This record gives sequence, structure tokens and C-alpha cells, in this order.
Amino acid sequence: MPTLVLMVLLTLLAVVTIAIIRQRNLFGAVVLAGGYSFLMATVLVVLDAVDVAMTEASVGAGISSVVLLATLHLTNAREDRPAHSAGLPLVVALVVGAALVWGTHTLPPFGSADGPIHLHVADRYLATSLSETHAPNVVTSVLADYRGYDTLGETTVIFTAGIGVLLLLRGRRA
Amino acid sequence: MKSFQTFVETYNYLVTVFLMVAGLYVVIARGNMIKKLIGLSLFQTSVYLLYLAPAKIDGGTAPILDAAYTVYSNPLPHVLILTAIVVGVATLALGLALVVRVHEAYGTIDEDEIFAESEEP
Amino acid sequence: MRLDVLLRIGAKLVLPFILLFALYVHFHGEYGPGGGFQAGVIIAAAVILYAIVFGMAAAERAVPVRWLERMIPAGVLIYLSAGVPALFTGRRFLDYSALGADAAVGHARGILWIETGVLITVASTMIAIFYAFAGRGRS
Amino acid sequence: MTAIQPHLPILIVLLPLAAALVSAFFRRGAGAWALAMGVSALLPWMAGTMLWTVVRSGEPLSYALGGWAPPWGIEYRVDVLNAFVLTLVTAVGAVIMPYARRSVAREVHEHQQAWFYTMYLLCLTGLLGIAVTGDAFNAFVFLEISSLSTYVLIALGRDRRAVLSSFQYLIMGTIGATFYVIGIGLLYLVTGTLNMADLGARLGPAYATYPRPVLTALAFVVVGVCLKLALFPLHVWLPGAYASAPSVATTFLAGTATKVALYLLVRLLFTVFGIGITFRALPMTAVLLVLAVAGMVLASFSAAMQRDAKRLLAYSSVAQIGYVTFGIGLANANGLTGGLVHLANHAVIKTTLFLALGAVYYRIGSVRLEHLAGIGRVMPWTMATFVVGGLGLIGVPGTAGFISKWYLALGAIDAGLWPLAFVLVITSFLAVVYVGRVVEVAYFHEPSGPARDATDPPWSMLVSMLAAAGATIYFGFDTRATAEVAGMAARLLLGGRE
Repeated sequence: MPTLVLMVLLTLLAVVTIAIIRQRNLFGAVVLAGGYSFLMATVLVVLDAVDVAMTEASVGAGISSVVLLATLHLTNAREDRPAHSAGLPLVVALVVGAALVWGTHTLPPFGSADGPIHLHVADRYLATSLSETHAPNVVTSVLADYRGYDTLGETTVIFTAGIGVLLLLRGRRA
Repeated sequence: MKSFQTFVETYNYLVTVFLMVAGLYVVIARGNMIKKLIGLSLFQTSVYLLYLAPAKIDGGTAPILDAAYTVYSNPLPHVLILTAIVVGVATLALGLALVVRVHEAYGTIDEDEIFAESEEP
Repeated sequence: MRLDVLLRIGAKLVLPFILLFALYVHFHGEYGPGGGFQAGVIIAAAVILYAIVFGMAAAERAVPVRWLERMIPAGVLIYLSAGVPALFTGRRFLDYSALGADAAVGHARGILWIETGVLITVASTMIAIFYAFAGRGRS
Repeated sequence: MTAIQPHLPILIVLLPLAAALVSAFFRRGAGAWALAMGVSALLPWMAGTMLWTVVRSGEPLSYALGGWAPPWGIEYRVDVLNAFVLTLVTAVGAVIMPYARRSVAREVHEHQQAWFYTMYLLCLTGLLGIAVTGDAFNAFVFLEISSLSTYVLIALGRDRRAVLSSFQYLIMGTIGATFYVIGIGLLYLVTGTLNMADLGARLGPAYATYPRPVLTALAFVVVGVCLKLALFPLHVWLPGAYASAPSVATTFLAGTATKVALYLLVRLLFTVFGIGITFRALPMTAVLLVLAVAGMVLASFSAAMQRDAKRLLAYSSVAQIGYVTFGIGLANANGLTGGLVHLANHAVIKTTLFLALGAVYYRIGSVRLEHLAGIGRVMPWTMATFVVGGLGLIGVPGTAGFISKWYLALGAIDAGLWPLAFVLVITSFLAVVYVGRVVEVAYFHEPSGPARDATDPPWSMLVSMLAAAGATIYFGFDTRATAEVAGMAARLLLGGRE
């Protein structure tokens, strides 16, 4: 049963998270973050989100780690103890956590096929994707077609980040 | 058995919330900019679960149509989260570029130190 | 030294397969997991590996920054262009039906079209970002 | 014309986007500027046409992207409110552009100028995309386009503090965006849709079944958006960002970015959640009013404390955002009208003021008060526009600022909160103080240092400054374009659901 697998994976994620929080050697933290992404990718596979898992693994564990390591190389890899107390942040975090628990534990039960999330819009994609777009992978047809405009925006976001980083770090050779 | 099942589900649910909150905590609590950004991506990544866990249908499979299956999990959250991941890595890259520039300008990437030395205008 | 040689040989052997896999991921995106974005990331990873093993100079000879600077916007423009024909056939922007005689064919074509745009922008952006960070160290 | 008419909702976003992409190929700033100028000059007409159309017909324009009917596809939906905001943003963009060429050439490194305009156009694209979309998740995507480009624009400032302010904004902005994503996710969980109008229709029943998730979503979305629009306790990123960004970027952001975020807040509170949930289930009025008043008063005080004129205006912006939130919180016809009018009027006024400061910076390379001594004598036109803007900020009759404060006061009295109307008077006095500090230094001190041989900026910059100052006065008398349209929008929002 997947919930047990999830139990193990989520526990590992929690452990890694705590390790990242405590780790003051940033190289260690970055490596742990990469591991976090791989674990998360596994969770996503269990949740049937194979495309997302693939992306999370390649982006989170791949690209992000590379850029993070490059940054460490250019700056310094040691984190010194925070000067200010962790009191307020802790309060903020706890409040947000409480709000999430309060708000979400009455949600429609997960896993059942008749939750509102599955009924209104998503079912149509599954029903008509093949005939309307010839794409058996419904994620692709929604991503590239039904909500293709979002993906155009998403590509624009990458463009923005790319040009932005070049502006900040390299300017450009005249 | 049923009670054990519900226990596992509650446990998973609470751990998920913990993951979100922990990321947020790191962002706010830490002065080191790289640590802040790591925390930020932890925060963003854990939010994916909020979308994807409900998308899963018991006994369903990945939404790749095939004659062999009839029940598929909900594809829409997958698409939304793909977008979110891209936004996340874009933000991270830009943030790290800024960290490099800050280090060049101030010689440190610890916000506390910077505020300690830089006078308020 | 020997390790270094092994690395170079290994990389030379692996790289073609990585690129091949990227193409598979790209064109198979309609049928299985993957698509332009993932393929772009994989291609970027290949170039980054090349840069790490053979050095930045070699990488920039193979994939010059000037290309990248043009590919980043070009990919998005390709994406945009997939939506334009619809505007001239009384349809709505990004309606891929305008791309083929039969609507569904047009949609299949449109999906591949825009995924290609995504691939170009993603790959070039990721590589350019890596170059920018690595180059900052040298200057 | 009739051929492109139906496509206006998408073209108003595609045009700046395409321009941004093309400008990325440019090497020199001049070419990129010319492109941006051309597009910016075109956009207000498109926005104006849509505004005219929806005001005449009263029917919203709907544009189904990809030809997929909402809620399955993404919908662009333009009603009076969207068109109002679109017109505002495009107009500010158009007014700034002639000014931009010289100012950017002076403040941004030569090799960065071309891509500065790329970022500027991307920011414009993102803001217009938020203002025109009818899809809650699509709004997030364009929010990120505008945010990322904004971070870069800020970081391009000459002062080393620029990169630091940019980083802090990146952190807070991303937390805000993530909160927004959490909120939208919860809404999707209980309704199964992302289309704003569809959400509005389905949230009523959904709230009956799942009250807690809906209220939590409301809380997360509001906090997230308020981080972007710098509502009082969440405003800490704004002064640094405005102070260290290049003048053109500061002006554009002050005139548009927070305004669009405020629009998004209004859209979410009134169209998506609807008054029934927003203001009955939660003490939203109380929360918004308290924060608004606190922001108005405290930010005005800190504005009066500043030594850097840009920072002073930045804090004043936080206070002005309080005014708009004040109107939103009142949630009655006059209050909401006042809020929306002030959204527009403050945009015009702040554009005027920041353009004037940018001109000063262009000449003497600083806007710290001690360097502004006697500037009013050597740069008469520049400081004249600043004074006009200052009077608008104070809310003197005959300026745009008076109109909005009038409606806000009426709204407060309608709500039976007449003491709050009095608060508006107090904060106006505080505005007199902080505007007065600049004016006093500029006119009643002897010019010294670089200020001695400064002169008014070149005509290309003066054109923009005079246009903005003119608008500040014009909208003080002719309120058809502002108050009446805002009134229509307000009635639409309030009449929408119960």
C-alpha cells in the first residue's frame, strides 16, 4: 500500500530537512538539498506524477545543485551562527503551520475519485485529450495545449531569469 | 488495521505540513543568504505535495492514456506544479546571482553582518 | 593524471548517449513522461559535464556564448509563433487547429512546435547561467 | 481595425512580450529604447479602446486562449475594472518612455542598457498579464514574470545597496508568491477550477461544505498578495528597493507594480471570494482598516524622518497604499470608489514626483536632502512639477489627490466610521510635513556644491515630467476618466454577489 511507502519517504524527507537546518557547512547543506530533491522525486512517482518527478530530479538535484555549488565557489561555504534570536521566525512558522493544519484537515478525503478536484475540469482532459490532441500523455496535452498559455508564460520566466543572470553576472561583451 | 491506516495517513499529513513550515522557518530565521535560498526552495518544493497528494487516486495510474488502464490520477495539478518548479529554479538562479554580487559588494553574504556594518541612511 | 584521462574518455563515451536520450525525451513527450523542458535540462547537463571535464574554454568553443544569447529569446519567439497563425484564421491565439488541415493533427503539430521552443530556451538558458557563474570566477 | 478588435485582450500582452524578446537581440540601448518607446506609445490606445468598449456595452470582453472554452482553457476577461487598470499601467508606461532614454543612459552601465529595456518590457508584460487574466494560476505565472524582472531592474542601480535590496525583495516576493500558490491550491481542491469567474460561482456552495479550507485559502492569498503590494507590516522591502533602483525603474514600479497588486487583491476579495465570504465570514474589514490606518500614520511619520528624498517618497508610497487598502476595507460604494480612484491618482502623482527626483539625480547625481539645497532656483521647471505632485500628495483641492481623499472620507462616513475620516486629515498634514521638507530645502536654501550650476533636464525628459504634472492637475478637475469609471467598477464589484 502506497501510504506506507509514503510514510517512509516522508520521514526521510523530514530527517534530511532537519539535517539541512542544522548543517552549517553549506557544501553539506547543498548536497543534502540535492538528496532532498531525489527523495521528493520518489514521492512524486508514488503519487503518479511521473513528469513532475522527472523534472524535480533533473532540476532540483541537477541544475540547482550545480548553480549552488558554483555560488559557494564564488563566495564562502561556511555559515556562521545567526546573530538574531530565532524567536520571531519560530512563531511565524508555527502560526503558518497551525493555519495549514486547521484549514486542511477537513478537506475532502484524498484518494477517492469523487473529490471535487477530480470532477469539474480535470475529467474532461482525460476524456478528450486523445481525440483532440493525439497526445496519450495527458500531462503533455494539458501543459502544451489546454493550458499552453501558462507554459508560454513559464518559458518567459526562464527567459527572464536567463537574461537577468547574464545582466547581473556578465553584462555583455560590447 | 483501519485505525493503523488512518494513523499512517495523519502522520504523512502532519509530516507534509512540517516540511513546508521548516522551509519557511529557514528563510526567515537564517542570515546567510545561501541558506535562505536553500530554505526558500525547500518551502516551494514541499508546497508541491499540497497539490499532488490530492491528485492521486487510489488504484489509479499516471495520466498517460493506455488501453490497459481505466483509472488515472488528476493531470492538472501535475501541470501546475511543473510550472511552479520552473519558477522555483528561475528564482533560485536569480537569487544566487544576487548573492554573488552582494558578496563582491560587501565581502560577506550574511545579512546580519551587512546590517551591522552598513549605516542606515 | 590517469584519473583525468579516464574522465575524459568516459565523458566522450557518455556524452552522445546523453544527447540521444535528450532527443528521445523530447520527441517521446507526447507518449511518455518528458518533453521540451526535461530534454532541455538534459542537454544543458551534457554541456555542463563537458565544461567540467574539458574546461570552460573548450566548452565555450563548442557552444559559444553568442549563440546562447540569441537562442534564449529565439526559443520563446518560436513558441509565440505557434500561436500566431490562429490570429489570421479567425481563431484565438495559440489555437493549434490552424497548424494542420485536420484539427487534431494541427494540435499534435503545435505541441511538438512549442515543445521545441521550450527546449531551445531552457537548454540555452541553463548553459548560459552556468557559464555566467563559472566565468565570474575567472574574471 | 475591426479585424484586430477582438484580439485586443491578448495583443496588449503579446506586443510588449514580443518587443522584450526582440530587444534581447539588440546590442545598443538606443535601438531597444526606440522599440520600447514605439510599443509603449501603442498600448494606451489598445487599453483605451477596451475601456471604451466595456464602458459602453457594460459587458466584459472574454478571450478564450487556444480556443479552449473556460474553465478548461485559460480565459482573458476584461471588465471595467481590468480595463481601468490596463489603461492606467499602459499610460504610465507611455509617459515614462520619452524620459527614459536620457535617464537610463546616465544611470545604467552602457553595456547593460539594451537589456535594461528588455527587463522593463518584461515587467510591463507581467503586470498587464496579471491585470487582464481571468485565471487564478495564470495570474501567478505573470506575477512571477513581473517580479523576476523587477528584481533585476532594482539590482541594476548604481549604489551597492541595490543588489541587497533586490535580494531582500526576492525573498519576500517569493514567500508572497508561494503563499498565493498555497491559497489557490486550496481553492482548487474544494472547487476543481482555476478560472476566477468560475471560482466566484462555485465558492459559495464550496464554502458551505468546506468552510475552513476556503477561509485558510483566503488568508494565504491575502497575505501573499499583501506582501507584493507592501501593505503596512509587510512593506519592509519597498523603501530600499525604490531608493536604490534606477530612477526610471523606481518611477515605473511606484506608478504601476503596487497598483496591479492592489488590483489583484480587489479582484480576489470581491470577484473570487465575494463579499459574502470575504467580509462576513472573516473580520476582513477590521483587519484591512487597522493595517491601512497604521500604515497611513506610521509610514507618513517615517517618511518625515528620511534624509534621502527617494526614500521619503517610498515611505509616502507605503502610506498611500494604506489609503487604497482603506477604501477596499470599507467595502462600500464610496469607499471602494475612493480606493480605486486613489489607485489611479496616486499612480499619476507618484510618477510626477519620482520623475522630478530622477531629473535632479540626472543633474547632480544625488537626491539626499542636503544636496537639494536651492535646487528649486536652478531647476525651476523640475521643482515646479515636484510641487504640483506634492500638492497632489497632500490632497489640495484642484489636484487629483483631493478627489480620492474626498471619496474615501465619504466612504468612511457612510460606514459610520467618521473618526477615520479625521485620520485622513491628520495624514494629509503629515504629507504637508514631508513634502514641505523637500520644498523648504529646495527653495529657501542657497544652492551649494553640484547644485550651483545645475539646470533643468533636456526637453525629452521635461516632456514626460510636464505631462505627468499636467495629469495630476487635470484629474483634479475632470473626474470622468477616474472617479466615474472607478464608480462603475465599484458598483460592479459590490453588486456582483449578495
